[in-house]
Formats: sequence, C-alpha cells, structure tokens
Amino acid sequence: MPFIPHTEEDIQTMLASIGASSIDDLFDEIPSELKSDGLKRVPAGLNEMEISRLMLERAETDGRYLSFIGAGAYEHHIPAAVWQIATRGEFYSSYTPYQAEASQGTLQLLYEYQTIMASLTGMDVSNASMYDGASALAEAALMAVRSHKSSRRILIPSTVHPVYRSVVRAIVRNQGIEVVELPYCKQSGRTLVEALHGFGKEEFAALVIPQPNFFGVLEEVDALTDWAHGKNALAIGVVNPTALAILTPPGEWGEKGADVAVGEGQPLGIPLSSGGPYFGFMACKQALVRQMPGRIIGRTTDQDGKDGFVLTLQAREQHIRRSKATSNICTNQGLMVTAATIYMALTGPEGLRRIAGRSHANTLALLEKLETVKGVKKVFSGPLFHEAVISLPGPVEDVMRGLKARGILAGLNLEEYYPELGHAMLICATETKTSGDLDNYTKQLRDVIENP
Amino acid sequence: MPFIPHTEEDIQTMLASIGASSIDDLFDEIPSELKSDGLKRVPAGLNEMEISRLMLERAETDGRYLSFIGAGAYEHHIPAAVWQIATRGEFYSSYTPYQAEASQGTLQLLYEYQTIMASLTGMDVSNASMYDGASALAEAALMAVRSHKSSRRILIPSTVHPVYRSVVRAIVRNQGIEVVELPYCKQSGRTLVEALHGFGKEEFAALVIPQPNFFGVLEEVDALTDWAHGKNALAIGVVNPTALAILTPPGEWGEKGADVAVGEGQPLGIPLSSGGPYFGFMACKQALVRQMPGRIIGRTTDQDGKDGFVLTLQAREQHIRRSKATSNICTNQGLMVTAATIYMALTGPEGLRRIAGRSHANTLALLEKLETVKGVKKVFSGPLFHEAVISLPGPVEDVMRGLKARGILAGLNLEEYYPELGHAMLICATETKTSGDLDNYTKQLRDVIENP
Amino acid sequence: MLIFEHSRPGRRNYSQSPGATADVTGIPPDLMRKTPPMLPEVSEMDAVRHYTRLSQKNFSIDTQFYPLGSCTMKYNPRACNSLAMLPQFLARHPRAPESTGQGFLACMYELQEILKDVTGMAGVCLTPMAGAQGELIGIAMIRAYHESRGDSARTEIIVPDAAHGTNPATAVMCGYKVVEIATDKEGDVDMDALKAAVGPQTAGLMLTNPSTLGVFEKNVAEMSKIVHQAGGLLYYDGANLNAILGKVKPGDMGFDVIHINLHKTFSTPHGGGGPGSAPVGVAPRLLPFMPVPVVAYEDEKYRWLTEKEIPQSIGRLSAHMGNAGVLLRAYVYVRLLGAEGMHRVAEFAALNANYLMVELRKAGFELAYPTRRASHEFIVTLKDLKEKTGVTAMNVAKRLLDKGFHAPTTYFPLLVPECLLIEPAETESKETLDAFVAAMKEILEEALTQPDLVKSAPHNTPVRRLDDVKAARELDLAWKQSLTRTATESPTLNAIPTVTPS
Amino acid sequence: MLIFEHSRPGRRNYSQSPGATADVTGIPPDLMRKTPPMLPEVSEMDAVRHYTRLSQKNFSIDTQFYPLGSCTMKYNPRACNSLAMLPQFLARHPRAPESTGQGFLACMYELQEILKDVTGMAGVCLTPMAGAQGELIGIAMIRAYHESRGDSARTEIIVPDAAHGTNPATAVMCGYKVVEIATDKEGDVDMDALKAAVGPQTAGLMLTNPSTLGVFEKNVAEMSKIVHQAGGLLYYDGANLNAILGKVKPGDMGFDVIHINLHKTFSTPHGGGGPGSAPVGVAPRLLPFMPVPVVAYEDEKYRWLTEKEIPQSIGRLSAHMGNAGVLLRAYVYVRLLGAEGMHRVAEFAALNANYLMVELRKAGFELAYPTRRASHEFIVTLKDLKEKTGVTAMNVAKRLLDKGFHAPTTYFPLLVPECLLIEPAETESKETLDAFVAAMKEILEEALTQPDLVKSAPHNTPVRRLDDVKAARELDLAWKQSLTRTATESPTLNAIPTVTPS
Repeated sequence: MPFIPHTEEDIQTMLASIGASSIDDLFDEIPSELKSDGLKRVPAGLNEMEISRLMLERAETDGRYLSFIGAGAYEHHIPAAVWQIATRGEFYSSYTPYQAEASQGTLQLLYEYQTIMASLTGMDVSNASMYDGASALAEAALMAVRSHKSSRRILIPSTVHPVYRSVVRAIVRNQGIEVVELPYCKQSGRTLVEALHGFGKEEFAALVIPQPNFFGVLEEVDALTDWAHGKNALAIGVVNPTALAILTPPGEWGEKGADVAVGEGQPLGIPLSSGGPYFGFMACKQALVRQMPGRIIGRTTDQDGKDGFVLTLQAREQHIRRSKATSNICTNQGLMVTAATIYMALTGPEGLRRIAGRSHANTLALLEKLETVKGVKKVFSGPLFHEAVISLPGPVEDVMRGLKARGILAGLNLEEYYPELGHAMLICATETKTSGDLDNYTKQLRDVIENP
Repeated sequence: MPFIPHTEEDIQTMLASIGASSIDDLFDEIPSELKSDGLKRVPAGLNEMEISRLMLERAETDGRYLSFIGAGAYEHHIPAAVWQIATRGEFYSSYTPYQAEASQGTLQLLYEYQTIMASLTGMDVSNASMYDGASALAEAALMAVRSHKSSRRILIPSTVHPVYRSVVRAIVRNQGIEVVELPYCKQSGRTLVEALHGFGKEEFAALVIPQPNFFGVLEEVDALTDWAHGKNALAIGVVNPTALAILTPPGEWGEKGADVAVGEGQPLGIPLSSGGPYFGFMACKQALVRQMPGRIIGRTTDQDGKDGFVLTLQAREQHIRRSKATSNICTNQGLMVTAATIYMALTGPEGLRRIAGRSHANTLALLEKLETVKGVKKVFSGPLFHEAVISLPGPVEDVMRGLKARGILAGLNLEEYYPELGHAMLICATETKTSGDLDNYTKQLRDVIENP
Repeated sequence: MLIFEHSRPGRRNYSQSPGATADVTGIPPDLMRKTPPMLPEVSEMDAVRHYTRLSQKNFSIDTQFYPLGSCTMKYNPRACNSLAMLPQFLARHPRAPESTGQGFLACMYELQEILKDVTGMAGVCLTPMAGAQGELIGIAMIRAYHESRGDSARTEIIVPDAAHGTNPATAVMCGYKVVEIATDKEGDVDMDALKAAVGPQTAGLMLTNPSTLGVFEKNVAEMSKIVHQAGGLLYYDGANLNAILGKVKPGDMGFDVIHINLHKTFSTPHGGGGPGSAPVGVAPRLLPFMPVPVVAYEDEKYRWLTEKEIPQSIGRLSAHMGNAGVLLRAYVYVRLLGAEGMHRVAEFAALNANYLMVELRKAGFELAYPTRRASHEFIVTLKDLKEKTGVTAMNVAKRLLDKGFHAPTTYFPLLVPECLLIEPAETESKETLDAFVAAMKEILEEALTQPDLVKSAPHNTPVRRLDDVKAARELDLAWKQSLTRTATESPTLNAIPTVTPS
Repeated sequence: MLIFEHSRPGRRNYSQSPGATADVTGIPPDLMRKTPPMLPEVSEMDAVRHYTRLSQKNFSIDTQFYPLGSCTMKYNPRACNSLAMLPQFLARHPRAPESTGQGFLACMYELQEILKDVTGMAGVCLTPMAGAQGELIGIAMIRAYHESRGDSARTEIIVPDAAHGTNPATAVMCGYKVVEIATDKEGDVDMDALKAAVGPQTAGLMLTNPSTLGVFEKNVAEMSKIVHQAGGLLYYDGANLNAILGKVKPGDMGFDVIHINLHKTFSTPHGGGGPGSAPVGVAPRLLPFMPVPVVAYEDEKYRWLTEKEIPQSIGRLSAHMGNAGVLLRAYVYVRLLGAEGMHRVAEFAALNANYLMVELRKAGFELAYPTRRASHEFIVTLKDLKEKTGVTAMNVAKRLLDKGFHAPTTYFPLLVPECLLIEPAETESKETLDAFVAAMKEILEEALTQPDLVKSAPHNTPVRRLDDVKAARELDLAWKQSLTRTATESPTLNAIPTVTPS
C-alpha cells in the first residue's frame, strides 16, 4: 500500500471508532449504480526501484543535443544552488501562503521577487507570477480592456511570438475582444511605426510591443509606446527578462513608459524541461495595480510591530469576489519564482548583464560564421538581441534532420509560421555556447548543405 | 574572485582597521625566501557553467552498464528521499557535533543509527561509524589486542575479502601485531572448523569470522565463535548488513555471541560511486565499549530535564587523550550514516528482509541459468547469500571484455587473488536485477563463450 | 532581513557569470539600459544562507500536518521529483523535434490513457497549467460545442453556492452569466432550485462532487438528467477527485468535461502556490473541441496533435505544452500507485476523514453536517463557540499554528458560519490524527478558560498575527532602496572590484 | 521524539521494497535470524518529516557563521555536490574496469597533479579517508623509509605541545614513542627544546604550520635543517594549509610528507563529522613507499598503479580507492578556483582573520599572541574575564549559540587557558564579521553585568545545556524498546497487514 501508513490494527481501531464495519461502508452514500467496475487500463503499481529504472531508460532515449533553438525558451546555465534550495521540502511541499504566519519564507521570497521584477522592468509593482509568458500576455490584454473606457480591441504586431498570439486569441475570444494584427517590415524585421498610421481613427485598448521580437530583432519601443499613449491606449511590453539587463526597461519606453510589462520568466533559472513548468511575469504602473490579476504580496507589521508579509489586495481575487474577480487565476507558479529569485540573487546585476552580453555576442558571432556557408543569409537588417532569422538554400526540415544526425538541433523552422520568408530558420546562441560550439555548428551545416 | 564576498571598499576598510597597507603585508611574518613562485601547473579557474559541462561530458564518457560485480560493494536501490534529505545544508554543511546544543539534529540521528546497528548486529552498543569496512576490521583487531591480556596475534580466514586482509596488515603492522591466515575448504568454500585444530596450543587475541565470506558462502559461525571463546580469543564478525536482515546476527553466534561486529555500511543506501565515500560500522558487547574507537553518542538530559544527545566517552579519544587514545580517528563518516539511517527508516525491517531475500533468490536463479552455459560451473557447494564463484572455460579477462562490449560487467576476476581456483569469477545479482537481466546475462555469456 | 539588505555594491559571484565580454555592440544606444536593475549583490554563500534560513520559516508537508480542506495536502513522493528532474528531461527544449522526446512523450501518452480510465472520459488533454485554466478550457469547450450547433441562446452557467470561487469567475471569463443555486440542509444541491434554474438559456452546470461541504451529491444522476434534458452540459470540478479515485468515475455520473488538479489528487507539489497542472477530460461529443496539443501514438511513434488534426479546437492556452515537469511527476506517482493504489487513496482518505470527524465530535466540536458521511473532508462549525467565548474560526486556526499544525481551511465554503473545512488526506497516520484531535481539544479548553490566549494567537511562529488591513491600505509591494541605502551606495554598472578579478 | 517512537508494528513502505519473494531457500535454518532487527516501521512521509525536522535542529554553514578555529568552515559550493553526484559517477562500481571510468580517473589524475603543485611535493596519493588516516600513512611511510635503510634505532616522533591530538595518537599507532616539545611565548616552537630533543633516535617531527596557535612558525627552515641533519624526516600536518594556499609550499619549507584535509582547505562538506578525505603528498625519497592505488596516465589512458608497480608500498588503507566522491567534489572546487583563486583563498582568509582579531581586541578581548599577525585564525584568551566574573570560554561559546553564531573552538590548544580559537574563513563577508564582533561585545557586557545569564547559556537552542557527566556515567547509547513499548507490540517478521498489500 504505497504511501498509506495504516496498519491492520489502525484500520480496525478507526473503523470501530467510526462505527463502520468496513472501509466500504464509508462509501455507502454513493449510489451503487454509479460505482466503478474498476480501472482496467491502469497498470499495476511499480515500486520506486522499478519506476526509477523505467524513467532512467526513457530519459536516456531522449538523448542530449547541442541545441540552437530559442523561440521563447532559452538554454542558460542554472547555478546548482538554485534547485538544491528550491526543492527543499519547506519550499517544495508548502501550500499557497494563506496562513501568513506559517508561510513567511515563501511570502518574503515573493516580496523580494516582486521588488526585483519591478526594478528589472522599470515598473512600480509586480505580481507574484502568472502561468507562463503567453497567458500573462493574454491577462495583460484583459487587464487593458478592463481599464479602458470604450475599446475592446487589442493591437498586436505579427512580430509577437505566433503562439503567444494564438494563446491571446483563445483566452480573450469569449469576452468579445477583438485582436488586430500589425504587419512587419520585410527588410528590418520590425514593426514600422508608419504602419500604425493606417489606424488613425480606430480606438484600441492596448498596443502590444515585443522587445526583442520573435525574430530576435529590437523594436523601436519609444515611438511605439508614444503612439499608443497618443491614442489613449495602454502600451503592453512583452519582454525577455535576460535582455532587460542591457535593454531599456518598459517602464522607461517613450515619454511616459509602458503601462504593463509581461514576459516569460523561464530564462531566469528555469530548466527547459520540454516546455514547463515555467512562469509568466507581470508588472505595471501603480495606477493599474488593482486591475492586476494574480497573487500580490505586501509588507505589513505583526501585532508586536515586527515586519512581515501577507497576501494582499485579495479583494480582486476569485476566492473573495467570485464572479466579479479580475481573473479566475488562483495559483501563481510559486516554486518557479522561488528558483528565479535565487537565480537572480546568485547572478546579481553584473552577472545577468554578462549573461545577456555574452548571449548577444555569441549570436552575432554565430551569424557571421554561418553566413560563410554557401546559400546561408541573415534575413533581417534590424539590430538583434540573441536570436536571428537565417535563410537556407533548401527546405529547413532537411537541414535540421541532417544536423540532428550530427548531434545538433539547428533552430526553429519558420516555414509554417511565416511562409513568406521562404526557407527561414530562427537560431539562438546563449552564453552556454563556446566558440568551439559555434565552429562545430558552422562546419556541420556546411557539410549538410554541401553534401546533402 | 569565486567565493570571496569582499568589495574593494571592504578591503580598504579592513586593511585600515588592521593598520596594513596591503593584503601582502599580512604575510610579512613568512620568510620571503619561502614564498612560492606561483602555481604553474594549476589551470586557470573555470566558472560553474564551464566546469559543469566538463563534468557532464566526463560522466557520460564513463557510461552505464548492467553490472554483476559485488565483492564488497553492492548495487541496491536507494530511495530518492535518502539523498534529497541527507544533502540538505543543515546535514551536509554542519561540523562534528562538539557543540551539542547546536547539533541535536545530527546527534539524535546518530543515536538512532547506533540503536539500529546494535539491533541489526545483535550487539549492545554501536559507535557512530568508521571510515569503511576494511579499516573497521583493522580497528577491531587493534581493539582485540588492546583488550587481550597476552596475545598480539589475530587469526583471519582466507575467505575474508583479500583487500580487507591487506588493509588489516597495513594498519596493524607497525604495532607488532601478527596476522595469521586460515585456509579454506576447496569444496565448500568455507573455513573448516577442523582446520582450527592445528592451532591447539597457540594463543590469539581474536578470530575473525566473515558472514557471508568473500565467496558469498555462509560460514559455520556458531562453531567458529565457540572455538574462539574456548581459546579465550575474541570473536570478530565481519558481516554484510543487508544479509543481517535474514541471517543470525553476530551477537547470537554460538553460545555467547561474537564480541565485536564490523562491516561495510555501503549497502545501506550509499551509492557505489567508484568506491567511496562509504562507511564502516562497528558494534560490540557492553564490556568492550571503552575499548571501542570512534565517535559515540549518548543520550542525556539538559538543565531543564529535557532529553538530548551528546558525544560521550570522549576520554577514549585523541583530542582528549592524545598519545593514549584508543585510536587516532577523529572523523566518522557522518553524512553517510545520515543517509544510511534514513535508508533504514524507509525500508524498515520487512523491506530490508525482502531486499536481502530477493538478492539471494536472484543470485541462485542466475547461477542456475549460467550453469546451462557450456563450461560454466558453480565452484563451491556451501550455502550462499547473494554472491557466488563460477568457473569459466577460459581466461576470465576475455569473457569480461566480451561482455563489456555487450553492456554487461560480468563480475570480479578471481584469478589474481585465488589462482588455485583457475578461471574463476565472483558474481552477484542484487534485488536491482530483473529476470530479464538474468536472461540477458546468460544469453550474452553464452554468445561470448561459444563465439569468442 | 531582506536579501537587498545583505547586498553591497560591487559584490559579485564570479562563478556564476561568464567572463567579461567586450562592450555590447550593434545595439543602438537609445535602446540600451541606463541604470542597472536592482538585483541583489550578495555572495553565493550569503544567498544560500538567506534562502535556506527563509525556507525554515515555512510550514510544509515535509515538516507539518496540513489538514487543509479542499487542497488535499498529501505526501509528495521524493522519487517523483528526482525522476522528473533527470538531466535529459530538464535539458529538452520544447521545440526540439518529437524524435528527441520519445521517452518523454511515452510518459505523457500513458498519463493521458490512465487519466481517461480514471475519469471515464473519451479524451484527455494535459496542457492546462492550473485548475482555473482547466476550468476555463472546459467551459470554453462547452461554449464551442453549443456554438458549433448554432445554439447561441445559451448564456448561463449554473453554479451551486458552495462552489469554489473559480467556478463563477471562470464562467464570466467565458462570457457567461452565473446563476447560483442553493444548498439544502443536508449539504446537497437543492433540487427544486436546480429545476427552477435550468432552461433553454442553460449552457451548463459546474459541480464539485464530493462537494466542498465534504459530502457526496447523492442526486448527481438526476441532476445530470435534468441538465442534459434542458440541453446543457455538465462540468465536473475535479478538486475533490481524491475522495472517489477508482471508486466512481465522473464519466459514469454523466459529466461531459472534467478538470483534474494534479497537485491535489496526484500529489504533485504545491510549491508554495504553484505550479499546478490540470488535465481536462472530455466526453465524446466534446472531442472535436479539445485544446492542443494532445499526444498521439501512431506507427510506434509518439507525436503531438495540433490544430491541423483538431481543426475545431478551442486552441492553445500555453506557449508550449503545459507544465511538462509537473505532468512527469504525476506520471511517476500514478505508476507507483497502480490501479490498486488508486482505490486505496480514496479508501484511506475516507477512513482518515471519517475517523477525524468522529473523534472531533467526541472532543466536543460541532459538525456542520452531522448526519452525513465525510467524503475525504468535512466541516466543523464554531458558531456556538464564537457566541459563547468570542473565539473565532480564525483564532482557532492561528492557535493551531502554535501547536505545530497547519490550520484547516477557514471561512470556506462561505455558507457555513465560522467553519473549518478539514481534510487529513490518506498519507497521515492515526497517531498524527490523534495528536491533532488532542491539540484541538486543548484549544477548545483554552477558548473556554483563557479565550484571550487563543484570540491573540499565534504566539510561537516567526511573526505574530499580521495586519492585513494595513497591508491593503498602505500598499508596500516592493522594497524601496532609498529607505535604507543612500544614493551613493546604489549598485552601478561595471562596478567590478579592482583586485584580481577573474 | 525518536524515529522509533513513530514506529508501529506492521507499518510498511511498499514503494521501497521489492515484491514478496517465496521464503528464503537454500540457507540452513540455524544460520537464519530468529527475531527481526529493530529498524523503524514508519511511513515514507513520516521518515521524511522526521529527518527534515531533525535537520532543522542543526547549525550549519548554510545557515550560520561558524568561526571554528582549525576547522576551516567555509562555503561548500553546491556545484561540487551536484557534479560529484551525476548519475554515471554514482553508479560506477569500484571494481569496474578502468576503461569504464576514464572520465572519473581523468579528474583524479588532474587532482593529483594540482595537489602536487600546491604542496610542492613529488607524488600525491588520494586514498586516505580522513586527516588522521593521512597522518597514519605519512608516519608509516617515514617508518618504512628508515626501515628500508636498516635504520632501526629511530623510535621517536617529536610533536609540539600545541599539536592536534591526532599527531601523538598517530605516532603511537605507528609504534613510535612521542616526545613533546614546548612553545615559546611568541607562539613559536621553542628551538632549544627542539635541539635538545633531536638525535639518532629521532624518526621525525610532526608540525602544523601555521600552527594551531594561529601563527606562522618563522623558524621552520631552521627546524627542517635540524631535524634533517639528525636523520629525521619532516611531517606537515595540513590542517592549516588554507592559510598559505598558493603562498608557500610545504615542499619548499623542507617537509618530506604532508596530508591535506580536503574538507578544510578544499571545501568538501563536513557532513556533521565526515566523510573527510586527506590526500598525502611526498618528497622524492618517499615515493617508493606510497600507499596504493595511485592514478597514472600512460598511452592516453588513465589507470591505477598498485602493489605491482610500487612494490615497497606501505599497502592499502581502504577497501577501494578512498573517498572518491569527496575527491570529485574537491576536484570541482579546485577547478572553480584555479591558480589565482587559490592565492585569494589565503589572502582573504588572512584578511578576515586579522580584521576580526583587531576588531575583537578593540572590543575589549585579550589576544593570546598580541604581537603576531594572525594567519587564518587567532586565539582569544578569557583568563582574566573568568577571574573577574567566573564566566568561562565555554559559557561564552554557549552564549554565542543564543545569538545565532556557532561557537569558536574552545579549550584547544590546551596550552592557552580559557581560549577561543577563532577562524572566520575567506568566504564570510565583512558584515558577518562585524555582526559577530557586536555579538561578542554584547556578551562581554553581559558577563560583566549579568554573568548568570551567560553562565546558564544557551537559552534559545532546541535544548539547553546538556549534562555531559551524566551521559558518560549513565551510558545510554541505544534506545531500549522495552522502555516505551510492551513486548506484544514488538515488530515481528512477516507482519504484513492483511488488507490489499501490493
């Protein structure tokens, strides 16, 4: 009986106390016709030794590759201390900190996280995290519509991650919110402020501004932010948190700064792990704090006057406000934020700046090397952070297959998302790549293209 | 500056307080002619990301094999909880518990360990662990000589692990202690009580009794123990702790029970890890407790009458008694014992019994299968625990090489240790082996032998 | 002390950063950050020490009993953690080809199949990242179903008054109006209220069963019939699935869609408030609307099905494929349990809950539904105690913290005054339950003899009773450097000590 | 509460045991155990909870400052732990062929080479499992050397009175007589005493430098000459190597053999008292006597050298190859430090020690050797304070625990009365040192104004002052079941619950 501590004696004593003659009696209020005839497709239990071997074998099947894929999830070094501490039982197996006096560890850590994220994004306040970057963007869109007087339309450049755009649509669809997409400049790979002029008379609740955008290209964030504010729309920044170590934070974009900043927190110490769990972050200007969804931690004092931390502004939330809540969300990604906070304490401002700088430099160096391969070209002229689109002389799928056989995951195939770009692939080289890795990629790519 | 927290400002403030003008000044008492001209063969520092990649690559070089090697170190399943808890900072990074009030976690755990080991071996008391099984045996020999009136000779059967015998010799050599070896029965693989009759008049401080012995064979422990006691020698059991879940514990051997029990603790939750760190255990009868080396924990009370734990009998130890100490030992293998105690709490008496029973059954099953291969024979007739010696039709080295190429580590080559056994190999199949593994080994061995 | 108060300008962890690069080139200066973000500048050891010590200020399952109703705080097997964190699993990029994730995908596929069997559903999608997102997806599918049939007059979702707050909040997020129906004295949904509420405007009913009152809705089959006959669909909130695991399948009760909180029933860690994970199961008629991706097994290979294969899908709700690592933990857990183990989960959850209920009643506590069996949880009401002594449910909860127990859920469900919703979970031993009863008995006596001791609790926690009102009124959501550091001490870019940096 | 007090007969963790096997066959009944051992019978969760909570009762580097002289309690980098515990390293059997351990052996070989450079020695053996075993091996090699030359009249080892207790204990274990020599007022070895002690009977001198008094033996070169001229060898106790890492090499000081406590200087974890690891370095004349195995690199392959290649070896001192996992941790640490990092270890250890020494003196504490530089540690003597107030070094140590600091080493070295041997280590920040000084100052004031408060310390630890005398007099070294359980409740073999076992 895995994980059941009861001895036969316990069972009999407990049943006697209850006045039941068997455990089955405890289910006597359930109509017998509803009772299950068993779990026929659930295999018999394994012990820990057996499942461990099975999982080890499966993990080994999946192998290890030298990966140049980015596209919203980035390979960064994660200090060993991060997860050794985050998986301590006291963090790992604790509940949402409703009982504040028994949860000061989690609550103080979340307050520290909020402080860091507010500073990193240049905003006034941060919540305690969202599910992931894509859903955080959808929540920001809903927040914009809630706070806007008259428009239920959101303007999103097509340089925003295509999946993020899908997620926003899926989440806002049933609330009668319209999503309008903006084209990008084929030459620079960024959103042209001129393209916005076409929307002269239309009203929007918000303009979404990615930085860097999905192509790795840096947008003209100041002009875009000012345009939004000129239209009485909110400016919502979707940002890479590593990039914020060197890029202007959303809070300082344009004249007044963006109003909301969201993004994917994964680069901050979270393993790639086939896509999750990650965490989304959301920060905003003070004026919007009561429209912000998700958990928020506040500092207060206890009855002896000592500092302490609590969940606050709960009146926004579903467990208090029910159908009138700002969102139905009730979990944040607490454990991920625990890891991210430790990660940021270990890297510090200069460490994160170097990680960003090295990733940037590696990607530029890789681009330069790859362009020496016949038929390989950089697609966009705009300035880059740590990703870039290249075009290949033939179908991307074939190149990727060839490189995979050589132990390399070449990048993300863009043919489906942006067919207009031809045989285009999105590549990324973070600080984890050595110059030997870049040379290796270049050499293997040359091999694959020249000897297909 | 890895792991150095000092800022430039700190350094200046501290130097000013000291009244030194540079850090170099702090070394001004060291004669300059002694100062090093640098570390020329130490490479430049790596960051954690770089060393992590190097170590991952090296670990992968070492591969993973299906192993049937035993010979003093055994592959057993280790519950995930064991090391997740043992590597918590509070256990991992704490010091020897001299300050008892700040070390109750470690001290109570060691007291629990001592209790379990005393019970497992059938002894009155256990110390808090030794370096490893081999050195524990050497310390037991020294302990016997200390407590014996007149003899400085130790009788050791040649069925004791050959390396253990070497270690005993190396450690006791300089104290004028003589080690006498006993031959074994070529047919049964165990020590014959009759062989002892030749020592009718000689005096010994102790007889060492392995159970199971190095060949995996079970010795006639009752008769051996009684013989030793009849000669006024101590009986020292060298035992496998897993086996003690099903075998008579040393404390119950013969009429009066063995006097000291030692052994290798590795099977109790310690990873194989190329040979260490493991831990040795040592338990003895109450009468010998003041002769026992190593740390010992006692239960006592605090000034409010509350139970607590301390290092006790420190008057035996080097930091108090210096040249008159029972041993020079000052560390136990604390962290290993932490893991072993958690391991034993998780398996419980029935779990450990099943692990022992399954290992025994697997080894018997493997023997039966392997004997179907042409030219492969079980060598000894004595009853076995979870190891056995088989003879092969040709050089062991060749067979091992062939199986290694098929992903299998076949066993330990005995040709060097016991040349009289011919092409003999020691094999082991613990509870980690499935019947599929046994079939796989058998099939591959057949292949290798029949198609060399 | 906050991590920022340990911070000193220029302090750095050289082991945790790449070597210095030349200045960033190729980025226009107007896009570059001018002042560095306020990340802590502490040594690796000080960070480890700070967060290790912080962790010790938490209660957790690994350290305390957590009888938190509706949350199912049970043991999180350590093997689930270590096996989900095998290096290859952690290193796999979500956009890596499916061929590099066959081991991972095999686990996902088998988890889908197991959850289908457990819920009695025709399809399962693993991607929802939390219970509330599972609900959103479930209700969105109900909406998509009605719309696909041109049945656009259905504008209401019916929700019992005892439901979790997420139910009405979700219905609103999907553009529905919420109709609340009452609970009868026995704790069941009031059937007359239900009959009065249903009609051609009914899109569906959201139900938790066993309910948040800790009782099994005996009339669930009839409720299902009423709603279906009116053309509505039935949504099963899986928050309390632990109580009936292996015993009753939601599909057999007539539900069309269900979410399963893996962090409850399947024991993935709560992690101080997440990540959750809430796979959604659907009856055959909702299969065409499932969110993507879903794992398929064809030609001896595992692969993701996307919008191409499920064109009517309500779409994607997460950037990748949900909380994969949480799903791996749940997979390990279900394989450890096996079919028999799942039955035992419900059996021993029920045994512990009913035993604890009976023992607390014997100790003098009043039950909210004394005539009913407990499911895996039950409700104590302290209404009388409060009238007699002024001691509230909140006071008792805080006093439990002093005695080393986490508090039960308080003031939920809202319809029972001064309530404690108590769920022991199946992994607790009888001795722990007995110790909890003893503590509750002590508190009852304290309430009668020294009520102020209880009212001013907690006394032994790292902080005493915290001022929530002040927190909300004088919002302090981020530490301000200016309060404890002078401007000249602020961290600056490139502030590297000049002594032998590496 | 002990784990045994949580135990109940028949409670089991099915996940942690293989399925039931048929009864054991083939073992004669008289060799079979009759009553089961008293292992705890607790659930997995209760074991996790028990040991997690126990851990919280410890002080540790990860939670507290540990200024423990001579122990070098510095930060243990977490990467050393995780990289030494990579699955392939953990799974490798010590008797597996060398060809399956080339990655592991490469680390060992490089560690040997690095330690040779650091110590200035010609050879290094990695196998000694602790400092005391390193000493045993070192002295055994000295003995083997003399014996190989037929020089059998050498029967004495000279040891300064300030030496660690292991030094004389080790000499005795190697069959030597111990000759203790005095320390002069400045903390150096008394040179006249040394000259008087040496002679043809001298096998060697054991020296710690910097000494346990926290000062560098200025006359070490002369001492070396005196001992060598008399035909003796010099043993370097590496306990304090941290103080001179990269700055001075023991080989350059004239030492013939050295042990290095990896758990001190190379920051492998102390683990609550072990495992240690203490590689031994030797000068050329001792190379033939090195213990085995030693790693060699030939023909692009790593392999172990054994008795075959080193026929005069003193032999094997451990069953396999020493504490391999500890060696891996040290290897990662030295690679993280690099050559420059090693210099900085000594530099900042000295900076912290000298700063702390000066600040404590300013705070009113008396130094044992006020005219000397501190090495990486220094001694405060509380002789006057004790005379004035009755407050002892022990009392101050215990009072420090109340204030959240581990105590310094007390009453060692024995020649300084009421001494505190204080070593901050290089990984502590100035703020932590300042906080420690502030705490010491508070205690000094308490000693003067409320001495009983200090004498009755500690007050805030999980237990208060423990009775050592009672512990030694009324030996209680193992819990007796009979004291709290009745015989009928004792665990029995095969006591498996009859309800649906798996």
